[in-house]
Amino acid sequence: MAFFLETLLGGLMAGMLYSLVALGFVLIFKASGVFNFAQGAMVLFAALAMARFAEWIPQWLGFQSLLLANLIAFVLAAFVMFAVAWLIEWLVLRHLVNQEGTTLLMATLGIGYFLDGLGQTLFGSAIYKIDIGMPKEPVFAFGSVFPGGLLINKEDLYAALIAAVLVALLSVFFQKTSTGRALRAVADDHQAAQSIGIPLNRIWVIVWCVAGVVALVAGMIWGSKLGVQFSLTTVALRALPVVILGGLTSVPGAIIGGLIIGVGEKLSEVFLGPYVGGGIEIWFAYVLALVFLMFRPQGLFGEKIIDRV
Amino acid sequence: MNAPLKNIPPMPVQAVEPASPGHRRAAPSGGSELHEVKSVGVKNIGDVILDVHNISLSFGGVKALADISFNVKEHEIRAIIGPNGAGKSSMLNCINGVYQPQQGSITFRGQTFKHMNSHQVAVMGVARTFQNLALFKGMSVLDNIMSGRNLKIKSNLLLQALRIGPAQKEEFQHREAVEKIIDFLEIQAYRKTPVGQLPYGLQKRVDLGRALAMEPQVLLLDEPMAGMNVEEKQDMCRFVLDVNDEFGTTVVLIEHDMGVVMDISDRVVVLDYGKKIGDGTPDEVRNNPEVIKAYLGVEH
Amino acid sequence: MFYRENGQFKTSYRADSQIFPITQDRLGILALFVIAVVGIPLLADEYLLRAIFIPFVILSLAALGVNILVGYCGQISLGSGAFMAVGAYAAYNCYVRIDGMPLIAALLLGGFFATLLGLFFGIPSLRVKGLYLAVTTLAAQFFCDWAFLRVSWFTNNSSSGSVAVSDLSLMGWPITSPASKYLFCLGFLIVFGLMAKNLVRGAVGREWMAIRDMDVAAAVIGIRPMYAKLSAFAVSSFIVGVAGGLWGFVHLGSWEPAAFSIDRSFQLLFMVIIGGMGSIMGSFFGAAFIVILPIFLNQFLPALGNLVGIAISTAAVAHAEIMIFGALIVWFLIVEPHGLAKLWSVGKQKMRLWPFPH
Amino acid sequence: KEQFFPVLSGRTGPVAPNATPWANGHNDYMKLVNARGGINGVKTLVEECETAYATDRGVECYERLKGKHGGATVFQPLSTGITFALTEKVPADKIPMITSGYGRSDSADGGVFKWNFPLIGHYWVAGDTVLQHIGKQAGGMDKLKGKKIGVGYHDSPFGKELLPILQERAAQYGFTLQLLPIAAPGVEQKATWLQVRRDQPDYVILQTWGVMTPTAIKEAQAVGYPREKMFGTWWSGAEPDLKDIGQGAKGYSAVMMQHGAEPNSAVVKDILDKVHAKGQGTGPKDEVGSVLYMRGVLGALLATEGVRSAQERFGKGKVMTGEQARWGYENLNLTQAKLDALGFKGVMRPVSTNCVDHMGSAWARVHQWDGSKFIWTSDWLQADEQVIRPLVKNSADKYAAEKKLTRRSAADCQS
Amino acid sequence: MEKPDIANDIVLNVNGIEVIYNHVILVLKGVSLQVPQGRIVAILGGNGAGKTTTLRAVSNLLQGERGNVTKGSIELRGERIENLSPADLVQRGVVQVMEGRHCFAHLTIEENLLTGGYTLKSKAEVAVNLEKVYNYFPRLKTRRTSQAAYTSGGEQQMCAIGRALMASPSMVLLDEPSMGLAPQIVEEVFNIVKDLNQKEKVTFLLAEQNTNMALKYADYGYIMESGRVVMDGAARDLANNEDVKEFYLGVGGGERKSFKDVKSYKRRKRWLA
Ligand SMILES: Nc1ncnc2c1ncn2[C@@H]1O[C@H](COP(=O)(O)OP(=O)(O)OP(=O)(O)O)[C@@H](O)[C@H]1O
Ligand SMILES: Nc1ncnc2c1ncn2[C@@H]1O[C@H](COP(=O)(O)OP(=O)(O)OP(=O)(O)O)[C@@H](O)[C@H]1O
Ligand SMILES: CC(C)C[C@H](N)C(=O)O
Ligand SMILES: [Mg+2]
Ligand SMILES: [Mg+2]
Repeated sequence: MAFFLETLLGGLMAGMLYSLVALGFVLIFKASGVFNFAQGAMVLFAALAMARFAEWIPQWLGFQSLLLANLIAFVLAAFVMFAVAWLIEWLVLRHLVNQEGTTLLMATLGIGYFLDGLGQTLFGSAIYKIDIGMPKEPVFAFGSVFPGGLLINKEDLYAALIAAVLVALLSVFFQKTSTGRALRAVADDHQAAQSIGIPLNRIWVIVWCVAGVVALVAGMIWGSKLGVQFSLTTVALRALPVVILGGLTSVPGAIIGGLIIGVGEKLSEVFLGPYVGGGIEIWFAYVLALVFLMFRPQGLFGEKIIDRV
Repeated sequence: MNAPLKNIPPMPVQAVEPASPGHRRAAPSGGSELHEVKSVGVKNIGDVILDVHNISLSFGGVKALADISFNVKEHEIRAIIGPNGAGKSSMLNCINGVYQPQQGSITFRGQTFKHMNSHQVAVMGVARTFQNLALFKGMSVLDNIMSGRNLKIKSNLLLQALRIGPAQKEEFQHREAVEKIIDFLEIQAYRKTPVGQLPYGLQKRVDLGRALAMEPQVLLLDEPMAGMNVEEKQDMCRFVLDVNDEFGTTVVLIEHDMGVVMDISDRVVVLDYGKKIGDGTPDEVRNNPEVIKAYLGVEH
Repeated sequence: MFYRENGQFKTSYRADSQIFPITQDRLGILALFVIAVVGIPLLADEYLLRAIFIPFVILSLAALGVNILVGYCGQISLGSGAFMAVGAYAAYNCYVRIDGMPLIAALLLGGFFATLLGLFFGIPSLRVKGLYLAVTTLAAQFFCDWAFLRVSWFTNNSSSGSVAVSDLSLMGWPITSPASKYLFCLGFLIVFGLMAKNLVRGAVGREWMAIRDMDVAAAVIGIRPMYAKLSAFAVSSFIVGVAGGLWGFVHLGSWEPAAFSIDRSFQLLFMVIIGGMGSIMGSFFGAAFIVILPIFLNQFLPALGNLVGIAISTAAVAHAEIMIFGALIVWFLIVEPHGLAKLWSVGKQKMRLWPFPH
Repeated sequence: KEQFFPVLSGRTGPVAPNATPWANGHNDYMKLVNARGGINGVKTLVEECETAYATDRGVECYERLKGKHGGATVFQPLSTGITFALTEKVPADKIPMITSGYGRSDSADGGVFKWNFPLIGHYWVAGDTVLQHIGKQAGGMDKLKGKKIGVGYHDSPFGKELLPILQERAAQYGFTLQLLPIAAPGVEQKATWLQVRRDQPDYVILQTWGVMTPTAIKEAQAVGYPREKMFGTWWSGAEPDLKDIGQGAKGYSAVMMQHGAEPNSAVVKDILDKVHAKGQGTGPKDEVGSVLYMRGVLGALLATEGVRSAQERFGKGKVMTGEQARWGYENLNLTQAKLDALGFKGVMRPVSTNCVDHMGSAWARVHQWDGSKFIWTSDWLQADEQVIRPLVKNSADKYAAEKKLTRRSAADCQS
Repeated sequence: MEKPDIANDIVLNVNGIEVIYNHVILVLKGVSLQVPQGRIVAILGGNGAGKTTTLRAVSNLLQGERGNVTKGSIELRGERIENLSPADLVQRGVVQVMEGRHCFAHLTIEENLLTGGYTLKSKAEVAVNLEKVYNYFPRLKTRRTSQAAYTSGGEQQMCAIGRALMASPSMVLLDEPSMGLAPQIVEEVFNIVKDLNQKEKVTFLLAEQNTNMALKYADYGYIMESGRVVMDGAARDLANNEDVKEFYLGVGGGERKSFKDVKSYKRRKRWLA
């Protein structure tokens, strides 16, 4: 029983971490109808920037405080991400107004490659660490109820909390502001949005900036867990079923999807895996998403796919 | 592909004998020297080919169609008019099997259906154009129209891949038929242009061409003349009338241009927010006070 | 001035529906054909054949298959790698388990099994669309990755999970030299290329494209979405499966599941999009772009570095390579969002007008 | 007159942190050889090609480099996957391949694998020695009976290559194995470690590479699995894997292919003097002497010494062809004296190969992370010939049967 | 209305523009037109004449179609605007109603309209405008909570027009506003145009196929034919022109011909080449 709960908890927290990455996808999709394949690269890029700045800044300025270094590094990295967002809009997106989804998708892919290369050129390709003081050792709670206690990973818990806060903020942003509505309009029809005076360029910069910050937070947390290295980009693939399950356009969907996928894959791996040789969690996540899609082709909270003549 | 319903008697498309005298109309006066009018004389309206019975359709709270019944007779031009949002397009969608009405039935050539299945409807010889252009954007004009003939293609995948013998012959036969339609619609110059690049009016024409390529017995047209000027509307009317005359195709026409409707249709149904408020000859409808109130406004 | 169809009138539909209706194009293609079949095997050295032409030919074939599904039928697939894998492993099992199995038969059987898998994973496409469908195909991808790693029967119980074939021959003619391997693959490419072209310009192709562009309208003119989609999945996965077999048998010789990983799927999708969705020619352009460009950059950048007197480390080259690669993708998309094939045809159109600007 | 040593490097991608020091060490030693006057006067030449640890790119690199600069002397693919692919290709091209510490274990059988040289160790050696070490911890191999050992492995030919020896030993000593495959690149291992937490295996062996290793240790930490009970094989226990975890990895051990981090060895001093001091170092200075760097150095040592031994037969001071170099690798005889002279005193043990034995030495040692650096925690361990040899032979025979090869004749051994 | 002669009376001055799509398809071959302040100017012409392209050139929506203005100039109140973004133009009060509706499919009708007021600073103004639009098109009010994709063609058209009016524009480019609308709504739309024009001095440039209506309400008209302006003049004059009557109004020879009686031989009149 205790173990089942542990697995469940582990799944929930892993799910929250996926949500954090999934959120980046959702944001950009919502705002421009583009599936952003560069999300993984952005996470890596942001994390690299943060890790290296945190390492360099004390050297440049000659102080010791870890907190201060992290803070400055975070802010600097955020500015770097803003610059990236601005450049992407300026060099790429504005030239691709009104193009089909696949074209834009491919463009984000090109951007992804570019960022992968640039990030590693600027910041190096070894493993770097982000030390934001996350506790690494587990705690064992409810020792009185379960023999040996219930293992809770504090680091994951904090990460999950951060993810939850971020999602709540973004949900409000989308639901309550007129910019949120404008974003949805842009996603539906670039040209029509332009024709009524929505400044596509500005909107895109804003969204990519927000996505950049989300990537930074995701990168920071994942980086603190895993170390910052090229493989960080692959978390994007783990987040994909989450996005799809939750619905490409739904911020809360990213969370719910994350929880379902996280729990589903951990439970399957732990309880089913041993019978079939293990290593099933990846495809299980995708199959799980697929099963949901068969019932709701637009994901749990996605906007209905419009099909009308 | 060729699975027509067995119990439907094959209908010769051309020579339709007047089963009931129906009402007769004078043919266009004075055929010109350049255009041969084939069916000079009397237009023969046949039996009921399509009977829509007590159809109701609603979306959530919106009642798009409430208990609508009307029929279409063979060889006639049947117009459906009504204000915006009256449910005209929805009616066609029901006939086409795109929407499934919650109530009622549709009888087509003696067969009654609770709801239709798009593929079956097509097999039975009903073609359709769309109000919001539903062309295949990435394909050329030629391919769009050719796709209308796909139902008639018999050769299997492998034969098509090898493009030998019958497959090739078939392809060329259909191409010939399609070229006739292209000539007929006067879009020769655009044969290989992707339809997405055509101006709106021509796209409407291609849409018609695709429907014609099916050699339908019933042609459903949803605002075929929207976005055209008078001259182009005249052309379009000519196409519709020619099809109707030459091939005996039954036409169901939705149109907001009263001039067109009154001039070329045989009978008119009027819908108003899901309800039928009028049905009859153009003259009857035109003078129906309810119709005037709901739709026509001032006398046209 | 020279590239004009002026004066070339088509008097029959047969003539008009040739693949290359313009004489200059036909001559060009003929020349290309001669170069590909005679010139390259004679002139190219071993490296070019093994590292560039053979992969190029095989991946073109795979991209062709993917293009049928993605470009023509509009069903986004990120699982092409899985279909290649099934093709390769099925062919392998047929080849090693059945004595005297001819090479071509084994490869085609590989394609056949890929088709079965394709049909199976195509079923969700009847309900799930667009990017959501991509997830279905990813499920296929990860499942196959896992299955070929974990089910040792597929790898003939090889302990490492890596399998190998060697001493290929076609009716007694050994396929071991790079040139013969190249020609063998080229043969497949030409045959399947022509067949695919015939399909896409025929009735089935129109069905696929109709479903892609507007499925409701397609249904109304009598096209059955199920038949169209599944046939696209079938044809596509067959071709991709055969390409997978060739990749394993001819190009790699020995392989592990990682040879057909998600990266391969992405690579194939990029080829299709960069080359041009819905264009047979585009598959070739795309494959060329994706196969050759990185290798070219990889060799060219250090040379460039030498020229200006800086030694560039391989890491820097690798990073510069992906940066340039990414930038080029974006650049091409900006110049022509519909891919290299479209760029090519716009170029031709310009040439037709030349020397007048419009 | 230059002897060309191609380098398949992995300076990008998921394994970059680990593969980079290897290449740096390799290249630095090659420079040192040149600084010392070359191989009997023949200078070495290296050219790198980036594989990013991807098999197809590795194959492309092989094709690209094999004919360059007068022909490649020997390939070191630095990836088991690439090794498998190249094993099919090298016989035709007549280029030997050194897979020191990885690759196919059965290729130690020179009778079947004429061109493969898993010098000084393959994974079965690693597996056997790590078990011996665990046995010692348990107080004797017989104490392993009834115990459960988890194996976290890279889900690829590389990872699986370790399993046969463990299975063999498990049958012999009566312990059970819990297989824990980890999909590359291995950044998501939560479920794996939850399983470990539930089943609490007595020991866990890691056969991981790149970021997979630190992730495994961090996840172990997160579920509170004692690092003292975790043992890596030799690609899973180097500084880049552990330095960021620091104290969290304290107690983790890894079996080393003879050497460990050797900052004090003579050869390292020599490299610092003759290469780095001249500003010709390939990588950063502080990495010189680290574990993976040293493995690169060893790779280069073996590659050059094979050529030297070939020159004994085919002519001193001449550039050797691949085929000639192969003879050199097959008749390697690096005695302790020779090693000491080259500066490898204390770093490695003598190696001698012959026609049937392409490995030449099967020794290993275990080091443990103390929170900031490695310390030796075992004596020299030798893999058990009695177990390994039949395994190798069976597997090689099976390969030969599949490929319809015949074993090399005695005459062939002379050529 | 006479041809305007006072330069600063002219809001929009299109001067000899050429437009090329995709770098190869030359569509506009030197189009010039002027729109005076507070007037309604109509562009007439057959399918493919280039009306939509002209409007897109003005509102700068060409980029998304991969089109380019390669020659000539476009001035708004004396300021060159070829390089402004569409959003800048909306800021300057120029809003286009696009051909083919282009409602935001996933947004409800009301959200569509509200988005139309994106550029407005004051919430109150948005509310006022929304009320105004609902007054103009009561049908929209009843469908306000439907997603735009699920409304009828005509409803979408109303939505598109209403959305443009939400921005309190000073100049509206209308591309086929009457398309797909029921006759009395067409009348209604033109009345709205007239109304806004007279009461709020909004300038209109409209491309319309419904020549009859267009000339009835417009002050001035341009007739386009394959990328060129072939005739222009005061609306009244155009309406009385024999050619226009025959080819655009269908009343050649004095009286209206039944659509049924028109023969289909090539009657098309071409002014130029
Ligand atoms: N995006 C595009 N790419 C290429 N050609 C185009 C594009 N849009 C329009 N064209 C071409 O430009 C010409 C003029 O088109 P335009 O849409 O401006 O005509 P229009 O006068 O508005 O016609 P309609 O009354 O049918 O709407 C047509 O020949 C059309 O084929
Ligand atoms: N799929 C749907 N979901 C929800 N409501 C719908 C749907 N289809 C149609 N409606 C509603 O049903 C009503 C009838 O629509 P329909 O398209 O049939 O009108 P119409 O008579 O064709 O109008 P128009 O002349 O404007 O084209 C409209 O109010 C429309 O909003
Ligand atoms: C350095 C590498 C040779 C180790 C790697 N994990 C492999 O065996 O494939
Ligand atoms: Mg309608
Ligand atoms: Mg237009």
